[in-house]
Amino acid sequence: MDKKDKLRLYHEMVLIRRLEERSADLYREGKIGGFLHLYIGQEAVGSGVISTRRPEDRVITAYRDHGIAIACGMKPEAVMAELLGKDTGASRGMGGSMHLADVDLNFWGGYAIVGAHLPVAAGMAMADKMRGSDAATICFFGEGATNIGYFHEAMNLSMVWELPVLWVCENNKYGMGTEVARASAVDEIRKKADGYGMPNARVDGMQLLEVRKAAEEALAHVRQKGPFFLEAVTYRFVGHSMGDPERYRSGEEITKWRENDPIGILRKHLLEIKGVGEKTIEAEEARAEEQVEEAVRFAEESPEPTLDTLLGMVYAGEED
Amino acid sequence: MDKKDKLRLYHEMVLIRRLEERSADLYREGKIGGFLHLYIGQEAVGSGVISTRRPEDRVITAYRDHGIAIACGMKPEAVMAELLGKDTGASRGMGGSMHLADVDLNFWGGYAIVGAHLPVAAGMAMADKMRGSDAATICFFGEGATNIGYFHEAMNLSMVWELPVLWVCENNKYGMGTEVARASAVDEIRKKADGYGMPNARVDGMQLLEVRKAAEEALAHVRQKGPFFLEAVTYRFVGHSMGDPERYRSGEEITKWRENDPIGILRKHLLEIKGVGEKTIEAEEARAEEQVEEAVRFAEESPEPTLDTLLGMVYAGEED
Amino acid sequence: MALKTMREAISEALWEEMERDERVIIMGEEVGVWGGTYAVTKGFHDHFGPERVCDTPIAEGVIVGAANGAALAGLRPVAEMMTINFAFLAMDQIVNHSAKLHTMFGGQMTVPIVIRAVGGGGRQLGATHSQTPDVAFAHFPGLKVVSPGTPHDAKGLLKSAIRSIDPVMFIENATLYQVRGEVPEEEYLEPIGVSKIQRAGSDVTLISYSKMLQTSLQAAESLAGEGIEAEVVDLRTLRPLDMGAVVDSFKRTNRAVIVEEGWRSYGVGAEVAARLYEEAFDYVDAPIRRVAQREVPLPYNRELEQQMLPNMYDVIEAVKGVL
Amino acid sequence: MALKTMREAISEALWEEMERDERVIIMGEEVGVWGGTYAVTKGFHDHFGPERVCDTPIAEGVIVGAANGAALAGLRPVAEMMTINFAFLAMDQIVNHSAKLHTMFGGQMTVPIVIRAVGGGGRQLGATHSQTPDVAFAHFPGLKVVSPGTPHDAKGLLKSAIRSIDPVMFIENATLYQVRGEVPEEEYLEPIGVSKIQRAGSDVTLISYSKMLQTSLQAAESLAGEGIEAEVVDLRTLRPLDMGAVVDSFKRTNRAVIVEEGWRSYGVGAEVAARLYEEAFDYVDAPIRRVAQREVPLPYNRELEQQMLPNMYDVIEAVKGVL
Ligand SMILES: Cc1ncc(C[n+]2csc(CCOP(=O)(O)OP(=O)(O)O)c2C)c(N)n1
Ligand SMILES: Cc1ncc(C[n+]2csc(CCOP(=O)(O)OP(=O)(O)O)c2C)c(N)n1
Ligand SMILES: [Mg+2]
Ligand SMILES: [Mg+2]
Repeated sequence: MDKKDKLRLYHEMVLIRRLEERSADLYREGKIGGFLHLYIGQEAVGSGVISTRRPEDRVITAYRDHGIAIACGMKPEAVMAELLGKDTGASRGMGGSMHLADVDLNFWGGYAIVGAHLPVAAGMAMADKMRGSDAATICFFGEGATNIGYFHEAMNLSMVWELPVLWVCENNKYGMGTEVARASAVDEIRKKADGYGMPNARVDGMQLLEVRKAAEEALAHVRQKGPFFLEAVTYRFVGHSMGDPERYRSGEEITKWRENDPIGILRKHLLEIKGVGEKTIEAEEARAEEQVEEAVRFAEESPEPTLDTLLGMVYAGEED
Repeated sequence: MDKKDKLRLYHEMVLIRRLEERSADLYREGKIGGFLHLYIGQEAVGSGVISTRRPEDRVITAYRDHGIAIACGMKPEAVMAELLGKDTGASRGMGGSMHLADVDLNFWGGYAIVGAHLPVAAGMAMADKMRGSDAATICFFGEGATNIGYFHEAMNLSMVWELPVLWVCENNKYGMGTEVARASAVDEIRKKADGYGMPNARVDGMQLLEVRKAAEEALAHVRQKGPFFLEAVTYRFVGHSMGDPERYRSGEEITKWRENDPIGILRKHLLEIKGVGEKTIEAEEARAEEQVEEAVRFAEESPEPTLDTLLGMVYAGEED
Repeated sequence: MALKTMREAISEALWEEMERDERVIIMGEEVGVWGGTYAVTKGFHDHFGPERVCDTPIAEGVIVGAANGAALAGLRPVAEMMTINFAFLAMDQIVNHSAKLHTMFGGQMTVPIVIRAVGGGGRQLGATHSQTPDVAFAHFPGLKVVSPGTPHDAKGLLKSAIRSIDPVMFIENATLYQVRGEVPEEEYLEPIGVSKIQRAGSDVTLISYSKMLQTSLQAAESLAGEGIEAEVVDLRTLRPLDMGAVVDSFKRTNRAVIVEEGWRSYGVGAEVAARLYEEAFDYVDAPIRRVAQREVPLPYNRELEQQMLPNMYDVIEAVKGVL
Repeated sequence: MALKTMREAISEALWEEMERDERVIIMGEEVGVWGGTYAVTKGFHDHFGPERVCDTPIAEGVIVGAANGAALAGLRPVAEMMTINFAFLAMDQIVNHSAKLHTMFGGQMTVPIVIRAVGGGGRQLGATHSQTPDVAFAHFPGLKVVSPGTPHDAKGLLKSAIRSIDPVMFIENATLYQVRGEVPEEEYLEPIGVSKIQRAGSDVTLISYSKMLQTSLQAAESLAGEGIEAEVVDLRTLRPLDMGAVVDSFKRTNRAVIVEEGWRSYGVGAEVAARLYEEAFDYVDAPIRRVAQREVPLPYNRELEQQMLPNMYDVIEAVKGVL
């Protein structure tokens, strides 16, 4: 990857971070409702993996979807407008934070039922395979989702049918307040893939460049042979969603992980590159901040969806 | 195991075989309705495993439950009466072939929804563990059931909570008409247990003595440490249920497996024991046949359950 | 017109749509090599191949889930639940996903899936395998729920369901597969969401669907022998429910009996009755009656099971009660 | 009597029953260390220990399934579905197992389980997290379905549910947790399957339950200001449905409005209306009306979501329509 690409990804991660910090404020102000799950701390996983995809590769994830959306190319305006429930939002104000999607970007959404999108991912991959396309489907999910039946059924089916899916488990150690060992028979989630004879790897999810490398190799396998399981070890620096009392983990633990900030790590790496200085980086950071402010302005000025829009959207139509 | 015990188990397997052959006749005569899934060919698995249990150990299985019921000590009368839908049947004519149970024998039934009894087994084991009892729960299921979400959720929970469950997978190669490799990512089902870090073993399910040995070791582990996964490789000599066209497998395959008849194998072994001759064995066989005839007579003469019995059985009562 | 069984009609609909549109695929347990547990897809596997007639593991969640995904990605999957009793294992995919994705993502994606599921009691299959829980699916907006009562409608409605870009749950009844009826040779479609008068009459309106349509038609024949002419209206679609023909008929007969195979409480009949009162209150000459299943988990015992299920005599008795 | 919130009332019921009977255990996601996502089981983990307050993996099927097994084996599990929307993932265990095992095995085993599930809309949680699909569970015989509308009833009914040897689905509403009401200091039980008049009145009968009971009571207060006295009947239990108080009241008022939070079609109101006509036909002075949720997957947008949900003004308007 050249300097330019690295800077682009740095900018992307900062944009995600700022966007989410801003949305947390808006949530506290009561402008955003429902649940708001932040990706803060995990940015390198989404940005790293998605930076290796081709446009025809599909992406799907769970409710913690802002970062994935941005990495897929969604405009901050569309994200912010959706958070504010506006008609200009990615899902026209119908979905909210947990249900961002943009079909044109091949980003198939944000799913709020834990594990439910894994079978959906398998089905999308099946369709691509049937068509003879060599597109892959990239499916993100938390380690907590690997204990539900859906995970098993989707993993098994993807192997039996040799479907082109890259399963990306974002192991951030907790599913809400439950530490991985209290909910999962194995700590190292990749071991679950062994039970299906599925090739797998584990990567430091805080290191964008390592994530990228692992994802590149994994996707090559997926296109040639079928499913691959990639576990990215990461951490969410903030609560599960807004208002999490966080009684289940210590401040020291959080501090320790924060020292491993994926943005900080990449920043340091960038500074070691010839021709990249504080200034270049700060310019990217400033640009991200402006974009977020612009997105908020856009969202606030956007119209609300109308009743007719909603009522006309319950069914798609009669026949085709 | 001494001679007497071996003869007892031989008798038990013959009894199961004859009972099922007779029930197939009654099905063709229209005296038995619904689905009828025969255990023919798999007897050594149920008899072998259950012969090692203590009375306080619970047993639970799927719809292919006649052999398991008999091995748990259910009287052929109660089985046959249930098949005929009579009030004297194990489940008072409410359950039929798929739903035999006798709580007093610690046999918790026959379950017709594939995989659904695995979580139930985990829960029973949890109750025993909480009480400080060292009873184990023995849960039988087909290899086809290992692809459903329930399997995964129950396996995982049993490890996380270290529940005293012996998981017994009867791998008879097919789930209805689907060969194991067309439905499961791994052929050797025991490998699935590795994904949970669960100790496991694979045994020839046609050899009663080997099944017994494996089950004894497995149960010892279960009582001391928690779940164990035992795969018994077996085969059903007849269709999935009555009326199976059996287009999915060849006559040669069936013939080959029939040469491995678990009853024939044990018979041969018995004849090698000093003091056991054809006569002793034939006496056991004749006794089994008589018991079956007696059971049929009993069932046919038994009364039907009444409407009031049924209506009084929808709820158990108000409070306790 | 040729007389065909319901099984043949459904099979033909699937076959024709697969020939017509290569995006149509079938997924389910034993749909391929076995030819369908009810022999509905016999011959499909050989003709269309395993890529389009996909035998799946026993895992209802991923059957509907993957079909949802395939539908999002542009295929037209027909996902089969071997019986509707197993559809509870896919309930989340059906009601939280098939039914909601279109609205929830602001209309940008469609889920053109058909979920075929066969239900019904009366075959001594015990409590978990004999249900007619159609209403539990019909309650959810976003889903369309169709349940035909004749071979003619089964074929025309299934073809419409497959072409529909909305998710459709298509509910069959196992004891209807042998029923024969006229099925046109030429291609035709029946519209989803339109109820239909299946027998004309002026004394009372019998409202039913699926198997109970046949039972109602038999009851009507028998009543005709006594000089009572029942009009029989077939709902055909449970969601969206079309009260058109029902209300029309009722305004002429002023008396109605609603017949369904499922349990009475919170059943289909409750909604139809409530709507009839709402939409034709001034035409009610006698309390509307409901005929339905007795509220028990169905027993294995043949005689008792039959007693729990609604039959022609129950319908006749109810009709006499409203006259 | 002390004023307590619904949350406190439910929490107290659980606490008291756990103190009273060591067979009572709680299983579910985040019920332990976290203290319950709605803080209902706060403090339980420390007091009763992780053996009796069991944090589970995210796996609703095995939560209810294992609770079923534990119940068969003699415990009194209270299985918590973090929200009722996730109960669809346990639908098979609930309707095919909790509800049926007792009958299916000829009465030899009982399943004394309580499944607590919280539902309701209005919090901008989007289509999959805002449902009130109570009727989809109430349809199944073998299950008891309870859904209280006041702190008093919540406590008394939950205690009865825990002591019941039959399976009980106990449905709460998230926006009710802060509602306050009188709760006696001394121990008491409320009977399952008995509806109750929560406000006396003679002009019209308002029939509802859970959150809509509160909405109905507010509407009744407002109507009283206009001289209209509404009697408010609380169903409290959906299965078995007790029409006693409903019919009594209706025979006095001759006019009724049924109010529910869930979708209208195939909803609770349909059954109550159908039964009222069946049981009190001669007392009907005006068509019975239903107030319910508009039939859409609920949107995230605050304003639109509110428009889809039934509110006090809808109730008032419906009442005026039947007078
Ligand atoms: C089926 C289901 N059960 C429970 C929930 C509630 N819930 C939402 S997120 C969550 C934790 C998921 O943890 P994990 O998969 O590790 O993802 P993370 O939040 O850590 O990104 C839970 C229990 C849900 N949304 N769906
Ligand atoms: C959830 C569910 N799906 C489908 C079925 C229909 N069905 C009954 S038995 C069976 C095959 C099960 O195979 P396996 O677990 O290998 O057991 P075996 O019959 O070989 O003993 C199927 C698909 C069912 N009963 N339950
Ligand atoms: Mg996590
Ligand atoms: Mg098998």
